[in-house]
Order: sequence, then structure tokens, then C-alpha cells
Amino acid sequence: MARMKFYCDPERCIECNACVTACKNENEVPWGVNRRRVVTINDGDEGERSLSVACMHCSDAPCATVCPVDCFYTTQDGVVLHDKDICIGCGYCFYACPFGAPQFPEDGAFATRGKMDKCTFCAGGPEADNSSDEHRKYGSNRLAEGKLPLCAEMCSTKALLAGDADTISEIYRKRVINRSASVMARGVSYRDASFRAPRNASGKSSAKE
Amino acid sequence: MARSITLQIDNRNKQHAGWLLLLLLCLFVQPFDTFAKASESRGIPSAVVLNPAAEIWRDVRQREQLTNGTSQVKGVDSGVLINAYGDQWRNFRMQQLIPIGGFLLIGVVIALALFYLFRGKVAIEGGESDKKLLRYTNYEQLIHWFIASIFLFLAISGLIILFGRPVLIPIIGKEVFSIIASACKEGHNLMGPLFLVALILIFIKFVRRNIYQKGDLSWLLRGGGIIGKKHVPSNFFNMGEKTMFWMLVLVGSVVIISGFVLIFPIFGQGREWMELAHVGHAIGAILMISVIIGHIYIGTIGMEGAIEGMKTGYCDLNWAKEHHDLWATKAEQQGEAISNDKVSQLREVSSAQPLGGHVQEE
Amino acid sequence: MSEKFEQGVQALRQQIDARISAYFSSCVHCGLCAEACLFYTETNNPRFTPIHKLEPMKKLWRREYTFWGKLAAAFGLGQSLTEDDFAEWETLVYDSCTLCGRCSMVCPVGNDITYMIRKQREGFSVAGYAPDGMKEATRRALKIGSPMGVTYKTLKAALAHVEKDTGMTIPVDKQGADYMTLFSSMEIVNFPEYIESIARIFDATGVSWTISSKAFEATNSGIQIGNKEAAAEIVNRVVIAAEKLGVKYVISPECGHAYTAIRWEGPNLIGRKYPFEVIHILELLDQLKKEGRLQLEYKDSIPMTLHDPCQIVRRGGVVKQPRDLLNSVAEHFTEMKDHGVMNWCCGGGGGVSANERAEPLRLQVFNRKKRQLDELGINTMVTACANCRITLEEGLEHNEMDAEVISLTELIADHLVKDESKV
Amino acid sequence: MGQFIDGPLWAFSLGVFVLGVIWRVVTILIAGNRSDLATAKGSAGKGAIRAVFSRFIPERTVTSRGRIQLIAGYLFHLGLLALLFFAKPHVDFIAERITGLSWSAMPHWAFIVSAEAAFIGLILLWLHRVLNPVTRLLSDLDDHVGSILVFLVMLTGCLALAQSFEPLRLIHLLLAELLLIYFPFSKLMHAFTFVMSRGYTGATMGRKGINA
Repeated sequence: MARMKFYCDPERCIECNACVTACKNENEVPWGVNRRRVVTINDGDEGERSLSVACMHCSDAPCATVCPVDCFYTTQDGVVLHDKDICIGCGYCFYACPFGAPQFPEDGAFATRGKMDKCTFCAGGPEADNSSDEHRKYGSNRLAEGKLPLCAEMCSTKALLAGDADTISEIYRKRVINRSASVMARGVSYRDASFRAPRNASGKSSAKE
Repeated sequence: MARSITLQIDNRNKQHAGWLLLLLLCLFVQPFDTFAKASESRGIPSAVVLNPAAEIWRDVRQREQLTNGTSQVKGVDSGVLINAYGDQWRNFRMQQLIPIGGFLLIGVVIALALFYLFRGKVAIEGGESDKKLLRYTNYEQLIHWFIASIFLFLAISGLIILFGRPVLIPIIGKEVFSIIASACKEGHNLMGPLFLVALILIFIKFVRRNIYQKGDLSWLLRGGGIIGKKHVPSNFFNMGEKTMFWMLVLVGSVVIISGFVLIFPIFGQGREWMELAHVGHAIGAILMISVIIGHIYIGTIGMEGAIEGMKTGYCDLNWAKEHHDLWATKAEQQGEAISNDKVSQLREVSSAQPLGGHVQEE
Repeated sequence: MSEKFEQGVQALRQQIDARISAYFSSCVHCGLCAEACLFYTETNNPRFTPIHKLEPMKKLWRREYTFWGKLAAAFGLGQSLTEDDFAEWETLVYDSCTLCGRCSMVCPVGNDITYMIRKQREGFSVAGYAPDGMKEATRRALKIGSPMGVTYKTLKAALAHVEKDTGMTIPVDKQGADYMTLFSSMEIVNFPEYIESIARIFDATGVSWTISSKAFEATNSGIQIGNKEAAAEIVNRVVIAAEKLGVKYVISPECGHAYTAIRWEGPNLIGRKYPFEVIHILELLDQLKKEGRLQLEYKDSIPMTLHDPCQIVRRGGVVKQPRDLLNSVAEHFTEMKDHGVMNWCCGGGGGVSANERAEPLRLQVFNRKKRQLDELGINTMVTACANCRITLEEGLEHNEMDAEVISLTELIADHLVKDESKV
Repeated sequence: MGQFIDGPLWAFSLGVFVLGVIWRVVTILIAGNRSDLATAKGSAGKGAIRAVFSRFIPERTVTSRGRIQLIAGYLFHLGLLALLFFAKPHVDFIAERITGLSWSAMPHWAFIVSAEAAFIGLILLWLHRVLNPVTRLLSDLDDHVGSILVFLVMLTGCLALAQSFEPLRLIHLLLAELLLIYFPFSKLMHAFTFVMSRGYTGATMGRKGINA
């Protein structure tokens, strides 16, 4: 039994947002909903890192725990999905999720948020695989076709990996060995290796100020 | 910061607890200390299979300054990598609010049932007299039943949302329950603001009679007459009623404000605000419901003659003398006591309608 | 009795026209009319709610004109109008309604409740459920010619008295006069000063006028009790007399409901238009003043207020004239808080003053007027209705108030320019 | 069941409503009024038109003594009219099912605010009806059925706000249909006949030269 996971390598992510675009396109998500987003830490400063974030498909998903109508379920592949026919749009999953994955299509005055939408690991929803209903509500079901989520497949630097946890772990392990340690723990990995001291100016040219 | 929010929650409760229902709140406060420790040890959700991302996320999490970044995706909190309080809120909701809140409400009902078995209906000792006093004007009854109906609707719909998953889903299934829950959610959100309107009306009309006075302390010390079985002198409202009024106003304000924070997620308030608001909303609501259950008990089966004032506008003179003698004596001296016949003429009771009222104020 | 009841129901049925159907269809039982009715505001008795006084008529309407009523009737269910309803509602319809029309002004759906009560009285009177005082008054009006039993002989005596006091000749039965004037029997009996005032004003302004010995009575008990045959008969007397004398105008006296009767209901009662015009004495006085024929001198300095007679102002449309006239003779004329078409009734209109058993209630609801006066602090009340005058005076006396009620026409007569050369 | 409510029953209730209202108005008109023979002082037509509009504004007497009813009445009627004709789901429904014409709807928040105003108004009016001695005396079954039916339609509408649960929409629709069927046979007709009542009274008053 596989356990599907995402992994984003901050050493490789170049904040190109291709994963975000791919996801939107593949799943035809409504306006205002972003199942995936790229977060940049220390933008423009030393130690700038980007991470592509979406639902992490937790094993003990907080969203599923707090849902008042119990609309979440975990597939055999370890993908956390939800049933939009049952969702009442209360927003509790959004409060509980550490990653900010649950999204809502409406602005929410008087708490009208609409049905929650989130990353499905390109695995659709409870409806029959690749049925039109499923596509309308949840977008693509690539997993049923034997494909991985498009965001990961599109990633040009292969920063974003998706797939069975064991396989990804293995890839990651190899990368870490090559880099010799965890990037975050050590700070900027290639600063020490660079030929000259960093320039006084900080960050990239498109720095937002 | 994780600690500070816990402390904040903690303090809020201690403030209420200080002058409200001390005993009840201790139930809430105590688990909060354990809650803080528990959340630390839990850390991130334990993974059955090691997630290769776990390491990096743990790194992110340990460095608080790193949790806030920027994102091309625009939206509230979209730059936040980790919402550290989500898990605390989840623990509060699942391990404290639902079980403790549920048992508290059941406990109140059981306690009242036991009290009823023990004490029975408090009768008017002198029996009904042939005179009545005007207790509530038409307008006062109107706003009372207005806030009552809205409160009941909000309480029931809120309780369904809160306890539906453990209580109702096993009985009626997810599909049916989600319909009911959606109805409750939409109704709760739409009717919620009406409670503010009703509370303002109630506050303006009743605040003057609810200011604490001399004698209220002795009422409290004698347990409102439960201790010693003797009626304690009180004015138009007794200490218990005044306390309920202020509880309704203050806890009600907390519930209203937190409710607005929750139903208007358009002012850029982040998740931590909404989580905090939810905590305040839930604790406040459960407190209010508990107290109102007691209020309803006294009004219906607990005490003879207590509901008459709100039902008909008039209360029996003997009842008034027993329970609100300072007010009743003064009113009687001023010649405000009206004969039962006159009351039935003013209320036109000949047309057999169940509810009553009083002539309009000029 | 039962036959009479049937006739009463039939009479009631005949009254239900499009207006009443629309009114009953529109009424949402909001109860706002109660807040406009002095019988409710002064007693707080919900039974005095104006629309509630129409329950018998509504019962009939509901049973015979509505879907549910007809359905229930077809299955022998529901309530039909009973004689008990008449008995129970008699006091509500006659004692606690002065047909003042205030409720009709506030109804949010625009129901003319007063009109309906007036029509409902038709059924009640036919069924025999009317106060004895009013029945008697109507009988006397038909038989003797005046509800108070005033005959031409009494009038003649009063006229002789006036002639003696003023030295004028009062024209009686003068063919071809412009104006034929009517009196209320209350004026003849209680306020002969009114006759004198009229005579002096007309003399001073040179109006060609006369009094008919056949029809001098303006009051119409038929209108009050709700008996259209009687009302038509009383109107008809005036019309015939006026036609016979060939006058151009008939002057309605100060009396309130007399104006409604002769001016607004009269043509409909007799079923034809008049060949003459009906004009209220105040309208005529105002017209004379505007034409410059009525010359008035000096203004009274005592503060005065005006009591609007409902039937002349609210139900009659003579709103502006009394104010203009009063302003021309009073320096300090202050309006009551509720005045004009929203005035409060004296409590004795619509036949209530002729109804002895209603007296305690009438005196109770006088509190409204008392409060209005107390608010103003004015002790001189000018009015233009003999019936109001009597009711007000009784109310003032009952409350031991030191206030005076004067007739506007008499006040005007007192201010006539005393120059004999001016004609 | 759902198909029945959304199909034949809808058509039937709309038919009953339209025909019923016409029938009621016609029966009132058939009863007829006698023409007024008294010489008029003013215009009946003008008086009628004036009364139809002027009665939207309350008289001062009532503004102090009937304040609650007036405030509640305005809140309820204005709120109900706004949400009936300018709420997005209703505009869409009317355009799709009845007129084919569409007009711009209120923003969602305005829809909710008007619904809230209508709820405040209706709850207060009904409570006033049962608490105040005058209205309690006057009220009959029709008043209560009408109020409660309107309340239920509004309540189910508010419960169905999420617009994503078909059963909730059907309950709302079913109650609205019952209301439409009940409408012509009840006091709710005042929504149409008030024009006639005000008109008749205004015409009479107008002839007498009084502003009513």
C-alpha cells in the first residue's frame, strides 16, 4: 500500500510558480482558489528559500478531525480527500490546517465561503473516477490514470516531488547525502563554497521593496 | 508565542470566572494548563511513514521568524508557512470543548432535575391574591420574547453544529446531517446579528433596574433563599436576575464580537484571530446556554407565578411580595395594585387566546 | 324579533359594496386604529379598537363574500352572524364611536373605518339594536320635525325674541332669497345667540336670506342612528323647502353632522343632485370676509384655541376657513397639538350625546380634550358645532375646569363693525 | 417528489396565485360603488392617488403610540420586498421561470441585511400580535397562518442560503408554493387591495377637499 506524499526541496525551488499554474490549469479551480502556492522566506535577503505548499495529506489530518460534518476521508493511497456534497463551508478545516491548504471560493461576508476546495493530489473525489461530476467538483483524477500530480510532473528543477513516500524518501536521501546535510539546519549551503564573499547588496534583482 | 496565546485564552477565562460562575469555569481553566504541555509534546502530526518533508517542516517550525514569508498567491495568511495555533485550536475543540462542554450542559440539566425532585415547584406561599401588579409593559415582554426566540434558535443551531458529529451522525448519517448542519450554519450566521439588535434593546430597557444595590450581597450570601428556606428581600430584580443580566450582556458581547470576527473573514483577520474568536464564542455560548437553562427552569416548572409577568405583563401581588418585596411594597403603597377583574378587562382575556399582554405605554 | 333580525342582516348585507369589501380584504389587524381612537386611548380597553367595532359586519362579509366563509358555510361550519352579536356589539357601535373619523386617517392600508361603522349602524338600527335615546330622537325628527321636539312654534318664539332684542326683521319663507339658513335644534333651544348672530351678520353684510317655516331643522338623526330612510326623509324636507323658495344656497349651521348630512350624504340619500348649493356658515363667512363685505373690527387679546368639529373639518373639508376667521378676530390664537384633520373629538358626536347610557364613558374620554387644554393652558375654546359645545361644556363642568366654549359665528358677530352707514 | 415540487406544483401554485388574485380583485370591483351625487369640492382622482402614496407615511399620533409596530412594519415590508425582488437567487429564479426578464440583483451582503431587517420586523410584529391586547383581540387564525407561513418561507430561505443542498431549496420552494396558494384566500391580499382601500378613501376625501 502506497502512501502518497509531496516533498518540496527548498534548495531547488526557484519560485517559478509553474506548479501553481499547472495545478490551476489541470484542475480548473475557481477564481480565488489556490490549491498550491509558493512561499518565499527571507525574500530578497540572505537565506532566501522558496517552498511550494499545498495539502500535505497528513496521516492524522487535523482538518478531518475538526470537520463538524465529517466530510474527509483518506484513500488507500494515503491521499486526504473530502466530499463536497457534505461540506458545509464552515471553515473549521482552514483554522486547523497548519499549512493553510483549505481554500474557499467566496469572500465570506456573513460567512458565505462556499464549499471548501483543496489539493486532491490529483486524485479527484468520492465520485466515480474521471466522471464529469468528479471533474466539475474536484478537477482531474490523474492518479486513477496512473499519473502523478501535474504540479510535480511540471516542476522544471524537480524541486517538487510527489509519489510514494518510500520512493521520495529515497530520492531525498540521495540528495541530502550529496549535499551532506540538511539545508535549513546549516543555513545557506553554497555560501561557504562560493569563490568570493557575498556582495553587499542583498537578494535578487526583482526584490520587492 | 504558542505559550502566549494559551495564556491569553487562559486569562480571558479567568476574567469571566472571577465574577461569574467560578465553579463552572474551573472546569475550563484547569485543562488549559495541561493543554499547553500536551501541544508541545505532540509537535507535528505523527507520521506512520516518515515523510521526507518532515525534517524541513520541523526546521521551519522551530524558527518562528521563518514561518512568515511572501507568496505570489494573494490572500490572507498565504505567506504563512505554518499556522502554529491550528493544532492547539484543534485540541481545544476536540478534547475540551466538545467533551467538557457537552457534559457541562448535561450536568446542568441533571442538576436541575435533581433540584426539582428535592425541592419541587416553589409555590406562592400565601396563595394567589386577588390583585396584580404590572410587572412588564407590552414592550418589555416584546423584547424579552424577541431575544428569547433568537437565542433559542442560535443555541439550538449552534449546538447542532458543535455536537452533531459525535451525537447525530451516528444516528442519521452524514448525508442527512450535512443538510441539517448547512441549514444550521446559514441560519446561525444570518440570525446571529439579530442577537446584537435584541441585546441592545434589552440592555437599554433593563439596565437601570439591574444595577447592583445594597442588599444584593445578603441575597447572595443566603443563596437567594435556598439556604434557610426564607425569602430574601429584593427589589424589582434580585441578585440572581441581575447577575444573569450582566452575564448576558458581558458574555453576550464577547459572543457577539467573536461571532462577527468569525462571520466576516473579510477584514484580513488571520486564522489565529478566528481561532481565538471561536474559543471565546464557544465558551461564552456554553456558559450562556447553561445559565439560560436555569432561567427557563425557574420560569417554567421551577416556580409558581414566575412566568406570569412575561406572559401576561402582570404578576400576582403575593408572588411579588414574596420574591421582590421591596419593589412590591413600594408599588402597592403607590396604589399600583390592580384587581384581577380590571386586569382581565385590560387584557381582554374573554377571547380565549393563550398569551397575554398589557396596554401600550404612552 | 327574529324577523327584525333578518331584516337587519339584510340591511347590513346591502351596505357591503366594493369599498367595504376592499377595506375588509385589506385590514391586517394591525391595531393602529386603536391608537387614534380616544375611546381606546382614554380607557385602554381593547374592545374599543375601531376595527373591532365592525366585527358583526366583518362576520357577515367573511361568511358571504370570502372563499373560506363560503366553504365553511357549504359544510355547515363556521359562524354566521347571530342576534347575540347585535346585542353584544350595540354599545360598541353606538356608545363608543362618535364617527369622528380619526381612525380612518391613520389606517396604514387606508381603510375608512368610520364609513363602515356608519354603514354598520344601518343594519343595527333595522334590527332594533340602537340606543333608546337615538331611536326616540329619530322618531321625533320624523314626526315632529326635530329630534329635540322643536316645532316651528318654538322657533318662532325664539325669532321673536331676537327681533325684539335687535330690532331687525327676520325674513321667513321669503321667496327668491339667495340663502336659506338652517338651524340645529340645539341652537334654537340652547344657543339662541347663534340665531341673533346670524341675523346681525347677514344684516350687516346685506345678504339676502330667509328661514323656511317648513324645514329649518338641520340635524339629521337618521344619519346618526343609521337609518337611511329616515335620513332621506329629513334631507328631503329641506330640499323641497329650498326648491319651493327658489333659493340659490342652503346654509348649513355650525352643527357638525348636519353638514355631513346635508352637504355630503344628502344627495346620495335622496338619489338626485340638488338644484342649489349647500354651504357651511363658516364657508360663507369666510367668503364674505374675502369679498370685503364682512367688516370686522379689533381683535380680542385673550388667548384662544380652536376645537375642530370632526364632521366639519375632518369629514367635511372646512379646514382653513375657521382658522382664517378666528385669526381675524383673535390676537393670540394657538392651535392645539393635534388639530385640523387630526383633532381629537369632543366625545359626543355621532349621536353619543343623545345616548344617556353612554354618559359615563363620554365623560371619561373627555380627559383627552382636558389634557389638550391643560397642555396649552388656554381657557377659551372656540368651536363651530352646537353639539361639540354642549359636550365640551358638560365635560368642563364635570372636571370643574374654568374654561369657556364660544361659537365662532357668535364671536365673528361680536366683532362686526358697528358702523350703521356701512352696508 | 423534488420534481413534483419543482415542476407541476410550481406551475399550479403560480396559476392559483395569479388567477386567485385577479378573482379577488374582480369580486371586490363587482360589488360596485354608488356614484357620489354630492357636489365635489376637490378632485377624487387626485385624492385617490395622493392617499395611495401619502399613507406610506404614518400620522404623528401613531408614530408615538404605535412606534414598535411602525418600525417593525417598515423593517419587515421593506426587507421582504428587497429580498423578494432583488436577491440574486430570486432574480435568477424569476428570470428563468416567470418573466424571462432579468434585472440587477443586490450584492450578497445587502441581501442578507434586508433578510435580517425582514426577520426583525416579522418576529416583532408577530410577537406584538400575540402580546398586545388590541392585536390579540383582533387576530384570527388567518393572521397567524399568514404570519407563520411567511416566516417559514423566510426561514427556510435563510437556511438554504448555501444554495448547495437541493432538499433545502425544495423545502423553501414548497413553502413558497404553499404561500402562493394561500395568498389569494387570505389577509395577504392586502398587498394588492391596499391600493384599492387607499384609493377609495382618498377619492372620498379628495372630493371633500381633505388631504387624507
